[in-house]
Amino acid sequence: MADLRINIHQLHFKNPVTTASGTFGFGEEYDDFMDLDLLGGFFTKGLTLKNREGNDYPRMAETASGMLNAVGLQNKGIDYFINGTYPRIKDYDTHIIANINGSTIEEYVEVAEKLNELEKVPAIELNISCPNVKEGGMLFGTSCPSAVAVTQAIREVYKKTLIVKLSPNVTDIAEIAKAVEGAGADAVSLINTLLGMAVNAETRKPVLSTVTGGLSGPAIKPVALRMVWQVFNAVNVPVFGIGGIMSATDAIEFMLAGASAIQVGTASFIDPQISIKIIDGINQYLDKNGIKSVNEIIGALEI
Amino acid sequence: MADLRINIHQLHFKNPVTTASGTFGFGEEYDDFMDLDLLGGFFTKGLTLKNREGNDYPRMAETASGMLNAVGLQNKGIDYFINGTYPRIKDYDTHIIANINGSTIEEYVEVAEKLNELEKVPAIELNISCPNVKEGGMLFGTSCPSAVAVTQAIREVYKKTLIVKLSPNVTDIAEIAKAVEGAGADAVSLINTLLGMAVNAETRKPVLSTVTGGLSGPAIKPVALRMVWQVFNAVNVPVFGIGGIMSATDAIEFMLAGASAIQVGTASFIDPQISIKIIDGINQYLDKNGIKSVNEIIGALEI
Amino acid sequence: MPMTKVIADHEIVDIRIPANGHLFVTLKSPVDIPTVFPGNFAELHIAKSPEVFLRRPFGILDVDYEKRLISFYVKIVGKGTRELAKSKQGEKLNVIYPLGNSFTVSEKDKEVLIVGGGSGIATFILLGKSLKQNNVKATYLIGGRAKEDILLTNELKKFGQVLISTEDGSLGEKGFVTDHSIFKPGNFGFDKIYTCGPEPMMKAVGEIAHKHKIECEVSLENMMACGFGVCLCCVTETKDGNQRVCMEGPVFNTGTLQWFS
Amino acid sequence: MPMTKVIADHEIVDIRIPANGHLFVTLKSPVDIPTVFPGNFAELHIAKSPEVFLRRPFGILDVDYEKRLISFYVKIVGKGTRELAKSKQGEKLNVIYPLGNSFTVSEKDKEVLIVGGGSGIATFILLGKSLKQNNVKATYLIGGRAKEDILLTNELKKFGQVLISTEDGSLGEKGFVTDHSIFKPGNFGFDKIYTCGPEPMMKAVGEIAHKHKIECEVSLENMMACGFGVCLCCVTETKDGNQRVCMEGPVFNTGTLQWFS
Ligand SMILES: Cc1cc2nc3c(=O)[nH]c(=O)nc-3n(C[C@H](O)[C@H](O)[C@H](O)COP(=O)(O)OP(=O)(O)OC[C@H]3O[C@@H](n4cnc5c(N)ncnc54)[C@H](O)[C@@H]3O)c2cc1C
Ligand SMILES: Cc1cc2nc3c(=O)[nH]c(=O)nc-3n(C[C@H](O)[C@H](O)[C@H](O)COP(=O)(O)OP(=O)(O)OC[C@H]3O[C@@H](n4cnc5c(N)ncnc54)[C@H](O)[C@@H]3O)c2cc1C
Ligand SMILES: Cc1cc2nc3c(=O)[nH]c(=O)nc-3n(C[C@H](O)[C@H](O)[C@H](O)COP(=O)(O)O)c2cc1C
Ligand SMILES: Cc1cc2nc3c(=O)[nH]c(=O)nc-3n(C[C@H](O)[C@H](O)[C@H](O)COP(=O)(O)O)c2cc1C
Ligand code: FES
Ligand code: FES
Repeated sequence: MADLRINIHQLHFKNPVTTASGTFGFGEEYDDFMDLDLLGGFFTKGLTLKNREGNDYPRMAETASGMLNAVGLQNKGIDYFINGTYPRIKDYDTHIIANINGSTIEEYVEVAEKLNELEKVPAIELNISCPNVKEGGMLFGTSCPSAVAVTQAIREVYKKTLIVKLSPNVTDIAEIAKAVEGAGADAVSLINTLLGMAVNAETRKPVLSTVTGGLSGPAIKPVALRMVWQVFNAVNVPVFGIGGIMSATDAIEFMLAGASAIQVGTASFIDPQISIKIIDGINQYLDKNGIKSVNEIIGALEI
Repeated sequence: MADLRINIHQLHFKNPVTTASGTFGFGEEYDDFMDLDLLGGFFTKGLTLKNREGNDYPRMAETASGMLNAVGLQNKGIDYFINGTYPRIKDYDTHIIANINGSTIEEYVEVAEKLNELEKVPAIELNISCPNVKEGGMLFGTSCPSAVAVTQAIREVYKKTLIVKLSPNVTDIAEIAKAVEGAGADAVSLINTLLGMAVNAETRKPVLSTVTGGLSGPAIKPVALRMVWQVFNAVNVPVFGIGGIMSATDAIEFMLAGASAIQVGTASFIDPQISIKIIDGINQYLDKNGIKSVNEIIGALEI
Repeated sequence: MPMTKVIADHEIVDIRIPANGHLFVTLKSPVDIPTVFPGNFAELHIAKSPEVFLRRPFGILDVDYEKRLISFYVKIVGKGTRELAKSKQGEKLNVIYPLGNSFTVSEKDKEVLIVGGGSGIATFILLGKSLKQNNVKATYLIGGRAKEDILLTNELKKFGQVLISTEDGSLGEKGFVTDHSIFKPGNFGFDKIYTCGPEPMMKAVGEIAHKHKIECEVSLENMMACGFGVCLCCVTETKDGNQRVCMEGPVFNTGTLQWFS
Repeated sequence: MPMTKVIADHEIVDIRIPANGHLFVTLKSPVDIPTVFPGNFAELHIAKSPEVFLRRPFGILDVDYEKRLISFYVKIVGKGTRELAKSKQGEKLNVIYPLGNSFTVSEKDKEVLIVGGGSGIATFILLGKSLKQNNVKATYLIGGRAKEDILLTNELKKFGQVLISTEDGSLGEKGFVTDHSIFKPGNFGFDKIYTCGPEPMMKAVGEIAHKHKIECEVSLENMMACGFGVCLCCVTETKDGNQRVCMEGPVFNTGTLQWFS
């Protein structure tokens, strides 16, 4: 049994396997399938200041080795999370990280401030990369000045670990990563979904109600790996690797490319127990290769 | 039998199906498999001023529903093309479009000038989006000023149809498309490959000799469709749709999203006869739906 | 940590394609099958092609708890179902179930009508069983384009009268299900309607129930990415906002939907 | 327009997994099989999983022109070959062939040595046939880790003497093929060496040929995306620059490679 513990900023994780925002609900939905306490942590569905109904149906299109979604941050708002959801989930023995979103910097700030109070939420993930909302969302994440502005504003009010989630829909992701690092991010996570589109040739209409949506799944893994590697080489803060991870081998590839931890996303839809299998698989890989601690593989790619 | 003819700028194509640069050699390699005269046209492997040996082996990695390549524009140079290849292929009864590349604007210009002379090459595709060369290549295609500079320079010396091939590795592809349209492009083609990476967890090394490479195949289709739709809505010149087209249905989706013609790329590796099957399939679709001319589906997406 | 769902590889013990375009498949579970309620569905992993990336949801047709058998009735409509149709006895399929809510069955109802078409009738056997147990009299009305589309009627007869309508009149009454004489004034005396089938049919049936001011439960078939409540892709508009068809549904009381405002 | 290549669905008429990790598969062509030269390969489409996107290249083991049969000898090493191993008789595989260049066989040679290991020996039957036709005496030297790895020797014996070496000594001489006594001064009197197998083996064999100043042909197995010369992914460095293993190869004269500069 290898040592799977890793650190992100001042947070200790029992292992590097966490689950991605929007693919893991608020954790409790997975009680039917697994022991959540085995996870390094999980990221909540994106939270906003007020209740959001999200986009119209249809919100999903299957694509080759992936899917498009256009959920649009449906959630009941931060107060419902704090008063309704949090009490139910706070006793899981794993890190609960809140994914936060806003249309304006003020909204982001208000949500972050409220999360300061939650003892069992040791970190937030600032989502400046959601492609599925008209206002805010990805726009913050696609230019350095706006990414810096929102990160700085949150940094001023949020005391605990601040992870900034980056958009892949940019020319130079390393540049944005450096900018948010400078603005006070304790870690970065990447990638969010690639902006994509699906068309139904029979109806001659877009498949999604919003025309475009976010592409996830193994299809995007090569792009995600490349970006993790670029960002790892550009910043000093730790990186969460995300994008098409379906197996322990995938997770290891991300860690070799520089991820200190990984998030399992879409894969959980197909196998809700996959995150646990990935933990086991990483352990087996380390044992097989005589590696004592998972930390030894972080960024260990030989060029 | 529907009318499959389309026009790009002043060029008439017998149908909208062409084959993408770097996936179709110089056409003649496909003689063993099909009648090239059936194609709307084909795009040659990328040409440069001088002989290029390309990147080191390994140059390929298979990914989920796609592949990465890092060929690096291996070719024998423009003079060899003109004197060696062109005489052999000039009698195909289809459009031969030369894909051109350079490390500097001067190199691009010199190549374009030489192509003016070739009677049977009615157009060039200016590749400002190759992710696999250190100098030039994608760098020209990822910022508006450099895209404009190279397009303008070529426009000044090249008299026939000028197609500019855009990079998807940018924040706003519509902006770049508008810029090259303003600089004199007669058409745009997109997308080139997405910059990606593959890691071998066993050897702990990158799979490609160049670490990163270009992702192609069905995996990228949703991104390509989205970009074609964005560019179609932003410019007045015609668009060649490229990216993961494996079937007639895929081709029709691109045309509905705004492509006047399409390029079949990686699919030809798996089925060298696929482009002919796509022509047949488009015809069947049009007949089945009582559509007289393929022009009626260009940009016909109902939003 | 109560893991109440089955998620396991199941062996295909029987697969039949009786009528063009439909198939019945029976799977053997390696574990005891938990109680399945009428309307519950399962997520099948038909992972044979890159184009079939996600699981596919199917209503649960029948269960044999003793023999650990679970069966499905599948209409072949696209990539995944076509692949499923190529599967052979002995192959394995990974399945998650039971998912979703279920039809509500009340002893207080005397007589109910169950209207369906196509693969929508998949959950009607378990519904019939449950109604029978609760001494509710069931009448089935099954519709289709032609007689080839009308399947399962022998099985359904065990639980109630089966009326049939076909668009071309090749079996039962001619016309849409909603044209059936059962809906004529005088003929109609049901306490509740259950319906599952193509959306236009369900809406038309819902409207009839609405007019008669009786309860109507519909089972929706939205596109799903997960099937267990986490992706929020499968929503339908309700009077309480967007709700998940896979969790708050697939069965909805038409009164809560935004169908007839 | 001379379409000289076969590209067609072939039925699997026989598939066997004799030794752990290897399989033999025989396919029936729907059309006449064009002449296959020793060293030619085929591209098989094993399209069963999203991870197996591209075709896979395999040397052609044998051909029966009359019965239109073509066979392959495949080592199970990864995703695609694992899927192939699951295939059953009666299934279809799409195949393109013949591809690549071939070993050159010259009547001028008196005696040649053919050295191989693993799946590298796949092309040695057609090579043996051709040598025999040209009255060239062939000696095979087949190497492997242990006796389980040594296959096909009965077939090869039809075309020449078969020497064996295994790393663990469980069959033939103990050691690497290049340690074999055939290479001892005095024993060695060949006009040419053909070799195919793991790259380190081929390089070591090539070096011996180089030292003896005799011709050596190697068959390379680079990663291929297309297999017919258009993608430029499969290149190897030669004295004339990067050349395509699928077109200018897979067979190269070691003299043209950059192995011993
Ligand atoms: C809760 C639930 C229960 C279901 N029960 C059954 C059942 O018992 N028997 C049965 O045959 N089918 C049932 N379905 C529908 C079934 O899930 C789809 O027919 C199936 O997923 C199609 O898969 P495919 O790969 O063959 O089609 P695809 O190739 O994915 O799609 C083919 C066409 O069907 C459309 N489509 C696919 N899935 C859906 C959907 N869920 N809703 C609307 N349109 C869709 C696509 O847009 C496309 O146009 C149920 C669906 C749900 C949500
Ligand atoms: C011209 C030619 C002829 C060949 N003839 C035969 C033959 O007759 N019998 C036979 O068993 N094999 C042969 N091979 C090798 C065969 O193509 C590969 O073993 C096969 O493609 C592996 O597929 P896979 O999906 O199982 O492996 P993958 O899952 O794709 O890969 C498994 C591992 O093998 C490596 N690998 C895969 N293909 C190659 C390759 N071409 N070169 C180097 N490493 C590779 C991968 O990097 C990976 O580490 C030949 C290859 C070529 C180019
Ligand atoms: C249905 C769905 C909903 C998502 N919702 C969110 C969200 O609310 N906030 C967020 O930051 N990312 C969201 N994501 C993005 C994922 O967290 C992840 O970044 C992305 O899916 C790539 O990883 P994957 O390929 O492993 O799924 C969502 C993804 C999916 C598929
Ligand atoms: C092996 C390979 C080589 C390529 N070489 C070139 C090239 O020389 N010039 C160019 O403009 N595009 C090149 N491309 C990009 C393709 O033309 C095309 O834009 C891309 O592959 C996306 O289309 P696809 O998904 O259909 O393959 C190459 C692609 C591949 C796979
Ligand atoms: S299908 Fe994912 S929430 Fe319903
Ligand atoms: S494999 Fe494509 S050129 Fe050789």
